[in-house]
Amino acid sequence: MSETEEFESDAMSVSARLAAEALIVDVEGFEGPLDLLLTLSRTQKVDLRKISVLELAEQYLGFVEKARHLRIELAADYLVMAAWLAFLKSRLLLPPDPTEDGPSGEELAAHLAFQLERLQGMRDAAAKLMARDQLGRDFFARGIPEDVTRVRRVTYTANLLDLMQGYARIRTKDEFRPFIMDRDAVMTMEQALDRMRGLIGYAGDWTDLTSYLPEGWETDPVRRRSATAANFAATLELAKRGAIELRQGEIFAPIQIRRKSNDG
Amino acid sequence: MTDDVTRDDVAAEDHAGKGNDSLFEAPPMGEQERMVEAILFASAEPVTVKELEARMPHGSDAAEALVYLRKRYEGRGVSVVKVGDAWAIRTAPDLGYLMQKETVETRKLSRAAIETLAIIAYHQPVTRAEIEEIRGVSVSRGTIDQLIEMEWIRFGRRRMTPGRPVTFVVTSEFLDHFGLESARDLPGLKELRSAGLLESRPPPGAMPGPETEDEDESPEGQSELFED
Amino acid sequence: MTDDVTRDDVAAEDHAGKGNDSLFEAPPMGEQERMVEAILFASAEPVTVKELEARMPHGSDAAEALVYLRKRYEGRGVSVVKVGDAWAIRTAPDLGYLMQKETVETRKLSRAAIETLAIIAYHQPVTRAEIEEIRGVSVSRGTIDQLIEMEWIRFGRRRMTPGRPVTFVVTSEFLDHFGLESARDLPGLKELRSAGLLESRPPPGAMPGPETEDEDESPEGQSELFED
Repeated sequence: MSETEEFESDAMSVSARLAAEALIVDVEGFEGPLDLLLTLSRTQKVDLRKISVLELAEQYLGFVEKARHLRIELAADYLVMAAWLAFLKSRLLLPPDPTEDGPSGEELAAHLAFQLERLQGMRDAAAKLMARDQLGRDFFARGIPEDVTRVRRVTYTANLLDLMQGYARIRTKDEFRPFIMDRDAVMTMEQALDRMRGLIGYAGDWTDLTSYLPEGWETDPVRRRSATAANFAATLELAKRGAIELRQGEIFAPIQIRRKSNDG
Repeated sequence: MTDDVTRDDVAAEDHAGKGNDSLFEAPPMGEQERMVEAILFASAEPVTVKELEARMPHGSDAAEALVYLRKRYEGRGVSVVKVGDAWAIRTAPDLGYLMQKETVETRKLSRAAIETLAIIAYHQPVTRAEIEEIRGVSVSRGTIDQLIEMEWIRFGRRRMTPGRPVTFVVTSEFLDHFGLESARDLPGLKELRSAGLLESRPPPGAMPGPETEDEDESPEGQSELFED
Repeated sequence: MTDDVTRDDVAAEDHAGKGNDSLFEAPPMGEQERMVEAILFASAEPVTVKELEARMPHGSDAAEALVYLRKRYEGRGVSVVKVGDAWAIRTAPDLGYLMQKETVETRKLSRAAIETLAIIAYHQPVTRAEIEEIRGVSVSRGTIDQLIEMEWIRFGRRRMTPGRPVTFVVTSEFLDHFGLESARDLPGLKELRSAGLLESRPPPGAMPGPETEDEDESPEGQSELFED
C-alpha cells in the first residue's frame, strides 16, 4: 500500500468534504460507525474492493473533527471507531515494526474493507429480497381456505412465543419475589429527601449525618445501608440546591451537615 | 343454488357494459380466463360477473371467460360453481371427505396448560410435584391429560426416589409443532430477555439481594410466604 | 410394504395395478391428481407430501401426482409452487394487480428488521452476535421479536461454541412469503458466496467491535473462532 502513503488530508476533494459536511447534518440517520463508513466510502466512487482504506480513515477522522467543531456530540462507538482508525492510519503510514505483535495494518485494513463489502452485500441482498413478489401483495393464497364444513374437531394450539412467555412469567415471578419483599428494606432518595427537608430546619449546627437515619432503620444492616445511602444522596442534592453545607474531617470520618444560613 | 347455468344465462348478464367498445383492446380470451381463475381463487367471497369485470382490463368479457374456465375444470378436483349470482371455486363434492382436516377448529391453549408445558419443556424429565413447585399452584389432572392427548408430552422414566414418581417429557410432535430441533434449543431466560421477549425489569444488581454477610436472612422461608 | 421404497419402485408398482399385496388398491393416478388438487386448493397453507398422503387413500403417491398437477397448471392463473418441502397453490405473480382487494396491509418493517432478516436468511444458522458483527450495531430490542412473531424466523440449533449461543434460521413461512422453493434460491446467493461474503471471517485482533481491548490475552472464545 505504499502508493497511498503520500496521501494527505488536503487531497480530499472538495466534493468529498461537502459530502462529509452534509453527513454531519443527519448523523442521527446513521446506524453506527460502520454504516457511516460505508456511506463515506461511496464518495470514493470506486468498487468497494478497490477502496482505499487509508483515504476512508482520513474521511472518517475528518468527519469526526468536523462534528467536534460544530459541537455535535457523537456517540461513544463513533469515537471508538475514530480512535481505532487513527491507530490504523498510523500502522498504514509507518513502516512495520518487526518487534510488534499482532496483525499488520494491511490485514486490519483488509478486514475493514471486507466488513464494508459484506454489509453492502447484505443490503443489496435485502433489497433484492424485498423486491421479490410477495405473498399477499403480488401473489395470493386461497381466499376461502375452509371450504368444506363436515367434521368439527377442536384442537388446541399454542405458539413458541406463548410457551416462552409462559415460562418467563413463572420464572420471573420467582425472581420478582425477593424484590417485592425487599422493598421495605429499601429507602429511595426521594423518601430521604422529603424527610430531610423537614428536618434541616433544625440543623443550625453541625450534626452527624448518621443521626438523621429514620427510626427502625439503624440496626438492621440491609435497612441501615439503604437508608444511609439514600440520606447521603439526599444531602448532596440539598447541598447542590444550597440548602445545607457538608463537611468531613478526613477520609472515612463522619459526615456532618448544617443548614446554610441564607440571609439574602 | 343452481350449478347448471348455460352460456346464454351468463351471456345475458354481461351485455349491459358491452356497448362502448373501448380504446384499449381487451386481452385475449386465454388471458382473461387466467384472470378470472386467479380472482376466484384468491377472493374470500364468491365474485359476480360485474365485480370480475370491474377488476379486469376494460372491455373484458368475464362471462365468456367463465364459460371456458368452467369447462376446463370439469371433472377436476375443484370446480367453478355459481353461488347465488356470484362465482366461486369449490372442491369437487365427491372429494369432500379429504377436507376433514380443513375444518378443524383450533383454540388457544389455556394459560395453565401453556405454563405446564413450558415447565416440562425446560425441566424435563420432571415430576408432577416438581411442576407444582415451580408453578406454585397445583396442576389439575385435566391439564396433563390434555397435553398427553395432544401428544405434546409423554411419560418419561420413573424417578428413582421414594414413591418412584413418573416424570414427563416432551415428544417429537411437540418439537415439530414449535419448530425446534431439540428442547435444548429453547432460549434461556437471559436470552429471552436480551431478545426483548421479556418486559424490562430492574437488573438483578440493582436490588439488594440476599448477601452472604447478612446472616439474618432466610430467603427460603420468606419466599415460601409469597407462594400463591 | 416397506417405507424406504424409491419413487421408481412405487411408480412401477402403481402401474402394475398393485396386484395382490393390498386389499385396497390405490386409486388411478388421474384420481390421485384430483385429490391433490382439491386438498391444495382448499388449504391456504402449504401442505407436505406426507400430509397429502396421510389424507389420501392408502398406497397413494402424492409426489408423482404433484408432478402431473404442476405441469397442468403451468401458465395458468394459479400455479402449483413448492415451499420448502411442502406444496401450495398461489396466484400467478403477473396477475397481482388484479388482486388489490385482497392485499393485506403488512406491518412495515424497519430497515434494521429487513437487514436482520436478510442476514439471517443468507447466513443461517446465525447467532445474534454475528448479526451484530455484520451490521456493526447491536440488534435493537424487538427486532428479533417482531421477526419471530411474523413467523419468518425461528430458533435453530445452539452453536457449539462457548456459551452455546442460540442461532436463528428462517422458516417455511418466510419461503412462502417470498415465493422461494428453498433457502438456496435466495436472490444473489451464489454471487455472495463466490465473493466470500458469506464466510465467517474473524477480525484480526484489534478491531473495534464487541470487545475493543483484547491486546494482552486472547481468551478461549477467540481461538474457537479461528477454528472454523
